[in-house]
Amino acid sequence: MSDTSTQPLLRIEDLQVDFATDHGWANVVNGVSFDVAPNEIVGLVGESGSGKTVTSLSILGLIPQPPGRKSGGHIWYRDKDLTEMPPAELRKIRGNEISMIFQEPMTSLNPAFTIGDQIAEAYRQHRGGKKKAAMDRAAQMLDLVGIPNASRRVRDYPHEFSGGMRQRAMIAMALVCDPKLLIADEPTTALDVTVQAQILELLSKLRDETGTGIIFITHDLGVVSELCDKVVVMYAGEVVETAVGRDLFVQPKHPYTEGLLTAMPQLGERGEQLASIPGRTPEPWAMPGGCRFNPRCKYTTDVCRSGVIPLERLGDGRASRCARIAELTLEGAK
Amino acid sequence: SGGSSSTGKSERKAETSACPAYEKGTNDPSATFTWIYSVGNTSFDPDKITTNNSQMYLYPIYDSLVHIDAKGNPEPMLAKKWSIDGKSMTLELIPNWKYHDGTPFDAASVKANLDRHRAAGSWNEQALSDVTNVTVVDADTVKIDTANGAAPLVAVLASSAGMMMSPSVFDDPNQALTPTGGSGAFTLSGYTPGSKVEYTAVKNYWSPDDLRVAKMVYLVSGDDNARLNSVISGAADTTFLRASMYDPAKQAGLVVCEAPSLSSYQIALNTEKSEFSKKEVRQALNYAIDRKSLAAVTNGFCEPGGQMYPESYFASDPDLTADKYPYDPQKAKDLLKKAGLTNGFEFTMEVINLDLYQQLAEVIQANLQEVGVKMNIVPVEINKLADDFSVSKTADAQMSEQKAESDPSIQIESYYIKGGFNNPGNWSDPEITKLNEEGKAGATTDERAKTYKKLYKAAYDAVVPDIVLCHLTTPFTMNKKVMGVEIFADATRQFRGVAIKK
Amino acid sequence: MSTPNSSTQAPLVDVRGLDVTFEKKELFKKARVVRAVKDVSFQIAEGETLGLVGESGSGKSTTGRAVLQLVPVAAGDVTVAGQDLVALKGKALRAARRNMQMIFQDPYSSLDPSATVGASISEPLLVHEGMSAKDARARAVELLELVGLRESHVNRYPYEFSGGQRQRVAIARALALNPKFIVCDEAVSALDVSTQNQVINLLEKLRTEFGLSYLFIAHDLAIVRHISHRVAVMYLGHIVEIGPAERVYNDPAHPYTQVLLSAIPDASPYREKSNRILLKGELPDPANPPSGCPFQTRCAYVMDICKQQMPPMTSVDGGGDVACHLQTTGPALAGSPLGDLKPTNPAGPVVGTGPEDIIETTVGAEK
Amino acid sequence: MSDNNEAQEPEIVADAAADETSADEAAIGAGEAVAPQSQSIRTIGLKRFARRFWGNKLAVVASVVLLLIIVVAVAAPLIAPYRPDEIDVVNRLSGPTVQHWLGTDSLGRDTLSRLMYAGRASLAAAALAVGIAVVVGVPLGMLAGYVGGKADWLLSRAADVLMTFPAIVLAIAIIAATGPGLTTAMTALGVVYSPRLFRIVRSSTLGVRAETYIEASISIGTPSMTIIRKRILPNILSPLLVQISLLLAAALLAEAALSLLGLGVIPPTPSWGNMLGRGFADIRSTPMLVVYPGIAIALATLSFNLIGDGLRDSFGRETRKGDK
Amino acid sequence: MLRLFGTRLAMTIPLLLVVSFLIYSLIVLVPGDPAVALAGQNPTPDQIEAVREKLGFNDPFLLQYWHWLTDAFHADLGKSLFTGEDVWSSILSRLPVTLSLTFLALLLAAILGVALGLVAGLRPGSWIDRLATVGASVGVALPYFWVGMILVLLFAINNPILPATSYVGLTDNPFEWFKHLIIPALSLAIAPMAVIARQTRASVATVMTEDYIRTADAKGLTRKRVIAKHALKNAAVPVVTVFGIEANRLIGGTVVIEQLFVLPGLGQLAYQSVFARDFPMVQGVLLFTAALILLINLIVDVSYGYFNPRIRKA
Ligand SMILES: Nc1ncnc2c1ncn2[C@@H]1O[C@H](COP(=O)(O)OP(=O)(O)OP(=O)(O)O)[C@@H](O)[C@H]1O
Ligand SMILES: Nc1ncnc2c1ncn2[C@@H]1O[C@H](COP(=O)(O)OP(=O)(O)OP(=O)(O)O)[C@@H](O)[C@H]1O
Ligand SMILES: [Mg+2]
Ligand SMILES: [Mg+2]
Ligand code: NI
Repeated sequence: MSDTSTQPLLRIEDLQVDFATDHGWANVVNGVSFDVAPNEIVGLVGESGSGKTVTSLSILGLIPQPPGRKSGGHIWYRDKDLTEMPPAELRKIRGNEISMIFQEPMTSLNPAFTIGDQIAEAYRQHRGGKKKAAMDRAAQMLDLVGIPNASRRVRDYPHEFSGGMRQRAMIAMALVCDPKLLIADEPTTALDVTVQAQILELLSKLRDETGTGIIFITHDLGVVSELCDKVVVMYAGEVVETAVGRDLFVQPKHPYTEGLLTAMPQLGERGEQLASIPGRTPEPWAMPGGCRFNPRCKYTTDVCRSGVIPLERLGDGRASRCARIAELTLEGAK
Repeated sequence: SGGSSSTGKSERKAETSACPAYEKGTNDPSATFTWIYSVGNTSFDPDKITTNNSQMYLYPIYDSLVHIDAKGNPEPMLAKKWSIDGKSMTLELIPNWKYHDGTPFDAASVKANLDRHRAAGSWNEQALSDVTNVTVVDADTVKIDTANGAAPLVAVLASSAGMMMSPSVFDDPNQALTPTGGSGAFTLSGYTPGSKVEYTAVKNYWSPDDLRVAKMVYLVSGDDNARLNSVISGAADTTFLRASMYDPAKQAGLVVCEAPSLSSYQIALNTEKSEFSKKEVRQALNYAIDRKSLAAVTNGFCEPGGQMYPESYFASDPDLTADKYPYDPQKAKDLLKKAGLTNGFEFTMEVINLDLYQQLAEVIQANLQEVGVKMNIVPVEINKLADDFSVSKTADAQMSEQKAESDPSIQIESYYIKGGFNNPGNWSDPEITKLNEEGKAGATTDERAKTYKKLYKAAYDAVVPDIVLCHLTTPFTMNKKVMGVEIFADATRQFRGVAIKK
Repeated sequence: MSTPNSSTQAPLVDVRGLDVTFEKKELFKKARVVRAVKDVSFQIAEGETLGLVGESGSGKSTTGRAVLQLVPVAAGDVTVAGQDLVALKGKALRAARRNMQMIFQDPYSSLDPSATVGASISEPLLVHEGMSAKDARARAVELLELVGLRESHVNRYPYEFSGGQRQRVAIARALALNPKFIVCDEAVSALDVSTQNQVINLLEKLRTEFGLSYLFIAHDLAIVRHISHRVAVMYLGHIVEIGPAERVYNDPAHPYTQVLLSAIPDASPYREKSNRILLKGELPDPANPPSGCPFQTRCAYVMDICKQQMPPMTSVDGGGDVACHLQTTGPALAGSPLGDLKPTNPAGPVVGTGPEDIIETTVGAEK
Repeated sequence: MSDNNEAQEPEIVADAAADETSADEAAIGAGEAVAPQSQSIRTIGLKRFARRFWGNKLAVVASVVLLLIIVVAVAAPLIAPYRPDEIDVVNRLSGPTVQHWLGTDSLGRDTLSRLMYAGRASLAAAALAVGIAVVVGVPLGMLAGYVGGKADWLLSRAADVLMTFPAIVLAIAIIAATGPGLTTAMTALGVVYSPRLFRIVRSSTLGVRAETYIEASISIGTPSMTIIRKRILPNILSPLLVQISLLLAAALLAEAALSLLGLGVIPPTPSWGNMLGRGFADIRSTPMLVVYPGIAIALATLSFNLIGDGLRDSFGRETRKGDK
Repeated sequence: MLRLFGTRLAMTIPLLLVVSFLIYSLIVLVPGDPAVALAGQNPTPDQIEAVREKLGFNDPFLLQYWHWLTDAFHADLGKSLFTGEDVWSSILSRLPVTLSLTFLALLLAAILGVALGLVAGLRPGSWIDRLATVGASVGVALPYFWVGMILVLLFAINNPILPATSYVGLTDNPFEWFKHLIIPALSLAIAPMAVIARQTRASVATVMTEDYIRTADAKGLTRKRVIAKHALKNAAVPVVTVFGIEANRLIGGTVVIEQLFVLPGLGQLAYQSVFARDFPMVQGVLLFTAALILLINLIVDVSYGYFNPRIRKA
């Protein structure tokens, strides 16, 4: 396992992001903090709309503005604050030292250019050199991510690739400049389990071989459990729990995490009642006071309904944003 | 420019003001004269043209046997003399002239031309239909025999029917676009159909006094504004004006001159249709129309009229002025009542789909409405107008501009005689029919004038199914260098003898 | 717990030798024929749920739609409640539709956005029962309550509902005519886990209450395991394995089933991590399928015969059938558990080193 | 399992209740009271539409302007100071005077009155043309889009052929064949525009046809005609209405162009187009005769366009992000 | 690309045939008889009949069409009934005028439209965007012929700095050519310019929110490169589509504009010959126009292949 005591590669500090909506400014990321060390895979989980993508986009300053805005916090890459960096400098880091893989493999590649061109482009942007050399590099990268016949397929257009191949091409593009940090936003959600397995394998091999730090975003706890060194659980724009290794699955420290874990269907018996968390994630412009999870939480008492509930450190790299965590014993995965 | 300048409007009267005359010795013989007109040519072969206007493009190339001057008087041309003897006419030709292709101009070639002109399918067939025989008397003399009288021939021979073309190119279809067998002062040196015709003067023209420029260019532009602009900007020397361009031309400091023409606006009625067979109805219409308003709409370029031609023309009755039909709605109503149409009636009039005609029609429509007659206006294009009124005979009435024919008899036959092209109702009056024959046989102009005076009186009495509204005057405009332009009463646009100041 | 009554009488749904082809015509080119479903046979008893799993593009949806005669059937027989559907046309077919309904994957596009949910639920009632609008509405309210929504929802438009609620509306519509058989095509795939569970629970409850049969199509194997009595695995238009859920999950007989199962990530901190088998390459082009066994190009145990002959369906110990040469002609392998086999494919899967090859690795184990 | 049923009920209700608030909020906007249950479906749908349309100020202003134009045109006989054909040749081509606020034309008719009356012909002409296009294009478009196959192929090719001519050229050719006049000119335009509507309807129908809810209706056994009427038509209505309003604008321009050439509305009936044509002849002396009708056309066209844009924006389907 | 061109061309030819039949029948079946006009001012029925016979109007309709079509293949579209001009050569002689006019107008529309749309689309919601959007709405609504009239009023009558009418050949005098065409071209260009600006704005604004733009940004490309390479090519398809539609409409507009500005172009020829019932001329011009528009459509279609590689295969 990676050594987390060294200086982190990336440190997110109290990140705040708002979006303009019909209902005014809505706070969609609220005080998110966590860090990523080299050679570490950090899993970022949560239901749809919990702010995972927005958090990850903030790192590279890719929040669409308007309607979004960063209203607070810092993102330290090594000793530089990415949020304060002039755009030109930030562009030198993007795709070079920090790169990103997006959720939708179908739409994240430009349909008008060949795969090779799009990979080579990133390489030439940061490393310069002849087009030919960059194309060779692109073919090499495609080969690395397991596309057969890579030197021929660099000339293909995205629509000539299947979903899994496109996602691999995206990975190739992200890796072409040997980044120090890779942000993978649900890279497998749209894919079949068999293809997902291939990609997970690829990422973990990559970490092992190059020591790249990875932020892996997903809503599938199974994937997190298999891949990640550290887990950050988000709910309604806030980090509600963090944990190292598989501790989270043995004993969650937040009712929301418990809800997620117990709701996972098991490969066991058929026909049992499946558990679920009632209700839905609140709309960002109508966040409940107190604990944001309180309307859906079965342990809610009055303490949960008002005031600010802090993310409390519990030792062992664990933290929880639950006012009653001291009194509760929560159920983990089966 | 303000809106007030043209509001002199109805006060303006048609007038005659001559264009600057040629001043001897002041011209530049190497100059180019440029004329700009509204429609283009249809052929350069006098027998193949399809519109009257096309003749304009032929005059520079082909000389005719007779020339009709601007006022309508015959003058010698390729025939230096002629005599009329009842039904035949003898012409004496000019000597020593050659067609442009070198073929000599002689009596044989004149006979060949006349025979070709009157052959079936020629544009001139109708005009020469009375001719029965052409004989070569000697090398310089030709005799023409007619069935009904040779008098009308004089004018006819001044039109395309009298134009002379080299017999050696008779069968060449290219003459339509590139004429080489002309007999006139110019040869064609450039042609862009629909937009530009270029003429170059011939060497040693037989009548050097009538040739004072080296080149002539005829431009074509259908837009009034455009033509005026061309003259203002110097792209052209001369153009004719429509009413609305008169003031702007004056304001631009151009020379403006004006002369009466033989053209008139008129409404032809199909007596088989609607209520037009009744004389009272026709009379009522004449009284119901306010001719002064119409004249005002034309800005004073159309003088109210009461007969086929203006009183100044030899074929007219000087007593029949527009005052014979004063604007009198009450009288019109009474006449309609007399015809048993107390509640009026309804008919449809086709008009040429040009703006001015429609405006006139609208005024007439308003006039007729006052006496209880409902007139519907259907604008159609000029070709269809003839088709509907004269051939398929579906139209009740039509309003158009009647342009002068070479001889009054042609127009009379068309409107007043049974079977006439513009008489779809086959209306007729025995007196008019008789006088028409008489007019065609008249030996001299004076003699004929008397006959026609009677004829038009008869036409007034019988109330012919052809309501003459007004007689047009033609204004021209030109820059100050142009000399010797004449405005031809018969609306042929001829520029014989035109000159440009040095 | 109620069990489906099987074997005693004729199955409710009987599909035999089903073939579906799609033809794509192009100018100046030979028409591209895609045999999306090939020689598929299965039966579903009254009250039984058959799970249908497989990779994207393997023909699951097409099978479901063909059973309901929503796509033209090229060959084969489909009998539902004793009625041969393939022979039916026009009005008779429309009448037969009351016995069978469908719930679709996308809860957003399966409801008419410009009609109220009440109108959507009433549609089958108006078409088949000839009910008056008022009665249909009353029945729609009953149905809404049955699926856990309320009367006040009846006049709302779909956009006013969450995904889970919409799926309930779709279920209410499917139930309107008291059908015997429902095809659920990825009915819960688009939902968050928690909502997905609620819908699954509802489907189970309705099945036991009304004795419904389901053809449950999904790619989430855990969910299929949870809801199905029997499971069929599709690959490239073929059913490669079918059998009781218990047996298929615990003791897969087809190498492909084995791959699928091994690929499921598991969050449980208590279970042993199984060896993950990675699949090589892509699903072959269905317009240009490989010869012999459809899985032959990616199979770890491929033999010569696999490249030539389509393996026949043979029955497996523990119930069900499988189409795999390993179970018949494989070198003394018939019947033995797949897990004990050593991969034989010398060309790729085992020996290869690049990630494009199948690598057998231990994933997620403690490092 | 039956034992668990009891436990399940409250859970579902809780879910539904939680949804209720947010659903209502999306429907009528935060701050507004929750709609009473008795409120009809239409009002909720219309309300959302109205709220969005109202928010589009340009479209609202355009609607008011258009309404004004229509009212003036309809009420012209009541409010116009003169009859449109009241000729007064003596006072022709006058500038603005106390009697004639906008002056007179070449026959001395009151320009203001004529502008008012002209609205009738121009608007009626546009409506007629688009009406014909709708009658021809919409059913055929739905048929082609829904049935597909040979019928679609044939109809689409026919549309291609018609689209090969610029609208005005084809209209001129048709008018040359049938003669000018409001009805023939607008029939010609209607024919020319029908392929445009056909295409939009066809492609919208194809889009809707591919939606799962159509397959759902088919799977229910709903007859095709019912599906077309009750499922397809309401769902293609928004692009259709948008297209119609844009087409009305185009028809208004085309009417003007044709009348300008003397092929449309026949004088003395005034239309903005033929007024423009007449005015151009007198542009040197009375330029305002060109200016007024042009402004009228531009204003009406602009209104139709802006309303079309407004409709497009307001019809857009309500989507709720982050709501899977 | 070549293959795509071939396929599309093959689809165009039958279309052109159908179009030719439509043109031929439309015009010949038109009531009204050119023979009447051709027979002279005051003709007899016999003369009219003779003209009819000579022109072959008495042949069976399909035979007439067949003769016309086969001749058309040899670039022989017949001769004008009235001027005797060869139809093909009149078309060719008038083509430069119409081409100059359309080309200049389209160029103006494309350059200004795209530039305006781009500026607006890159800053959605900004004041320049709102200005451009409102401007485009107004531009679309302005009747082009009216714009022409007003321009004439402003620049030819009130301040006579530009000629109001007529045409000067490009080769004769390029400066005069431009001076004579600028007003008509500008009148024709306003609406398409507005439409193109609107479309460009919309597609640029949409494309800029696409995932692949985010990808390009995430690669660290410069803003200029992201726009110039990734955004523009994708935004181009709908712009090219409206460009095609507008080109078609603009060619229609030339009929009115050429009439108004007295430009001796194809539009004027078409208009005049329609009303003269000069069948061969009308047929020739319509066929030529249809072919021209099909050609534009073809180019637009094929250019999709460049902008969107997906289509290349189809
Ligand atoms: N461009 C945007 N405009 C407005 N709101 C946005 C935008 N992008 C995201 N949001 C809002 O921000 C919140 C967080 O969204 P985000 O995409 O980060 O969620 P997520 O956790 O990535 O969800 P998913 O699992 O669906 O990807 C949501 O409420 C979403 O509606
Ligand atoms: N309407 C159609 N026309 C042409 N081909 C089709 C059509 N529908 C499906 N196919 C093809 O048939 C094959 C099977 O598709 P199908 O939708 O049944 O797969 P699936 O297993 O449901 O996949 P998914 O998990 O992605 O829903 C695919 O190759 C698909 O491309
Ligand atoms: Mg996300
Ligand atoms: Mg499917
Ligand atoms: Ni039970």
